[in-house]
Amino acid sequence: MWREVWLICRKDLTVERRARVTLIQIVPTVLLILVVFAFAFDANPSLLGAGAGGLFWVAVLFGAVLGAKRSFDIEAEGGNLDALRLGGLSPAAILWGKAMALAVQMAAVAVFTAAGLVVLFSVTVTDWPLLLTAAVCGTAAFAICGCLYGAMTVGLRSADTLLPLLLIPVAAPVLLAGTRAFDVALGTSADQGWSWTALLAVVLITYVAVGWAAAGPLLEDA
Amino acid sequence: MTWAANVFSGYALTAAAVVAYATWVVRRGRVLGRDLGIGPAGAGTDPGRSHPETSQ
Amino acid sequence: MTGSVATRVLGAIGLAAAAVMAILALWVSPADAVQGDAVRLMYVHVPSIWVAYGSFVLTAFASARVLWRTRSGAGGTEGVIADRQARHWDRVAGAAAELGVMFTGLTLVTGSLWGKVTWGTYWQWDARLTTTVLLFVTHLGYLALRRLPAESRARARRSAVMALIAVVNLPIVHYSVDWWRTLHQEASLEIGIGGDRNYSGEMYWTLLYSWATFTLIALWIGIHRYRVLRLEELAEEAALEELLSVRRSEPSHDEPVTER
Amino acid sequence: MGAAVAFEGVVALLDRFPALAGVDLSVESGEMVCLRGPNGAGKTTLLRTCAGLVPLRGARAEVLGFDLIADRRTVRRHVGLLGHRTPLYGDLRVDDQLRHCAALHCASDAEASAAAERFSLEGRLMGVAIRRLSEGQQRRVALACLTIARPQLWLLDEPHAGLDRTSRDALDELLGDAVTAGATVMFATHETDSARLAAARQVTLAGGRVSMSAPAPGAGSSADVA
Repeated sequence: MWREVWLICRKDLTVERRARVTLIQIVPTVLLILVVFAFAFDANPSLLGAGAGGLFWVAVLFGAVLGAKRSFDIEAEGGNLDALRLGGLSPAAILWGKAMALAVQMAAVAVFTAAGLVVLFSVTVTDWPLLLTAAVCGTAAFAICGCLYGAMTVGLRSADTLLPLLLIPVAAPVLLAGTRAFDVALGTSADQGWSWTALLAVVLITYVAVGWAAAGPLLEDA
Repeated sequence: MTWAANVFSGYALTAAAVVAYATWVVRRGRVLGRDLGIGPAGAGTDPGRSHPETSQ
Repeated sequence: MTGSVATRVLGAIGLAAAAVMAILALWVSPADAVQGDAVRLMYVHVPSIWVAYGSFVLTAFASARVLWRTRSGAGGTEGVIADRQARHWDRVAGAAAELGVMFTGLTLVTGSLWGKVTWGTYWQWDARLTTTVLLFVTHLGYLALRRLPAESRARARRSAVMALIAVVNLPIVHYSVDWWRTLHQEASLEIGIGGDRNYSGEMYWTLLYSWATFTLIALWIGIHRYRVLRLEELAEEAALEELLSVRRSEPSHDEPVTER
Repeated sequence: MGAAVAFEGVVALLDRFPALAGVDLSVESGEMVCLRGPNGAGKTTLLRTCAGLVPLRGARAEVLGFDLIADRRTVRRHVGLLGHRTPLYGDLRVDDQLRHCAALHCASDAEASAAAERFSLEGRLMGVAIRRLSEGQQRRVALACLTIARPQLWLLDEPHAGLDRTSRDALDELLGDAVTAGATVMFATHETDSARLAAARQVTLAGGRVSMSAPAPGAGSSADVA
């Protein structure tokens, strides 16, 4: 099982290493979102500083939508998913392998987004452990969720337009809890940051459980 | 006066939506039933099968 | 035709109940001490969401049954029975989800109208409202997923997973928004059945009666919708027979095969 | 030897279209079968159905002894399929792709390089991204991947299309070796001149059914169901 997960994950990461779609397309798009928000808020420094936590998660969420789409596009191309099925891989292995690879790529997106916030919006971090824990939990949750819905829509004709509609509502709790936790970590509010991070962890665990249960029905033959 | 407008539009909207949806469902059933030849008695077909779910 | 004696009776009762409900709700029941006549919107708003919740619970239950039946689906007669039951529950899920989406939409609209009168604003970022809007959007996505052409068993399984994810997600959304608002805003505006305001007995009974009426009407539409879905499947089967015979009579005017 | 494929009245739907409209076919293990028929006759779908990738119904559908009506999954790892689309990751380099295939099918590095050699993929080509290869070269990579998989049933859709002379010969030799080793081969083609065709049993499809099944030359015992 773990051999199969690693196989898929390594393959996806190799694809990314060769094509660099996340690095040269998704990351710039996400940074662009930050800039566009600055326009929308009239480059008001206090407003941007207060909203930085939320902006981070909105930007990463859109990155995750693109990343999930890309992750399953490469499988739909040329019938690669069939080739994986013919290799006798278990559906769960395919799902978790792809989720792991997507999580790694989303982590890169998150790092660049955070750097963008620091440079563009001049935020300062007051609580590093909180920030990192929340970022890891939230990013992983996005990755799993993205893969679940990517698997659900893979090969469908209107997958491109359907994926955001399905994915964004489900990501709402991550967006909310992540934003609160980041507000505390960035010192813009005095909330119970660790409780929000705990909520993120609960969401992550829930998605993991759903993924275990849903992988079979989703990827068995679809 | 504003409450009256809101209350009545609330009721009217609800009624309109329910009626429109119900009409669509019934009409669609009628069209499908006619195409399949399972119509009401008198349509010259098989009245005994007018309830598709009973033939399941 | 999707009518039967039972549904005709049900429909007639539903219609009569709706007429009586309009009288009860608009004339007989008293105006609220605080809200005045605006409270009358409660009799459509609250039953709508109750019916919607019921529909979504049914969707989730039916979806779980779909997955359960397809999982244990084996070959032979047992497989045929499992497949038939999965199809049955898939139709239940589809019909209930459509009703749920319609009533959730109505809840949102009537709720904003009510809110405009009582709170002076169409919208509040309250846990209940936010959850409802996400419920609406998620199930719209569910219906969009169902509409995509696919092999029926694969589609049933896929949409069942989606419905269950939506259900798992809902309590999380609700509690996180609840938490979010209570920490960042003074106690949210609780107007409605959950509040501590005391409604008079007549209002209480009118509300219950409206709920019963809505349930009857929803049941009536739902049964018809289920039958329409069944008819659609029958039409597909009938079309298949025809397609098969057309397909079989296709000519084989390729190069002649050399007999060796 | 048992039957590699035993189909009776198999119907396969693609988006409600009956691509297979009642196929009766039986293929013995170690046989080589050539599928013929006009475009849209159902050749591709028949190959995909044999690989357990298409939902089907019918009286009997067994491939390599696995009942496809009850379970389409188990058979897959014993089957190799090359469709008209080439199942490769365009962004990977040839060596990445071969390494992935080897890992997927638990093959050793030696087997992978032997397969690459068979389709002359050594040297400069190994470091090129698959997207940059010509179509024929991509087919060669896909065939190498198939070789790595060592299937018991080879399902090939127009395998010779786009290949140069050398690669065609390599493919014919590969299929010959596979049959000698006891594997079964089914391929669809429109060509008439390949040397390998002469040895194959011809099955003609039309309108989603088997319309004609000629016995293989020299194989008197082949069971024909038409």
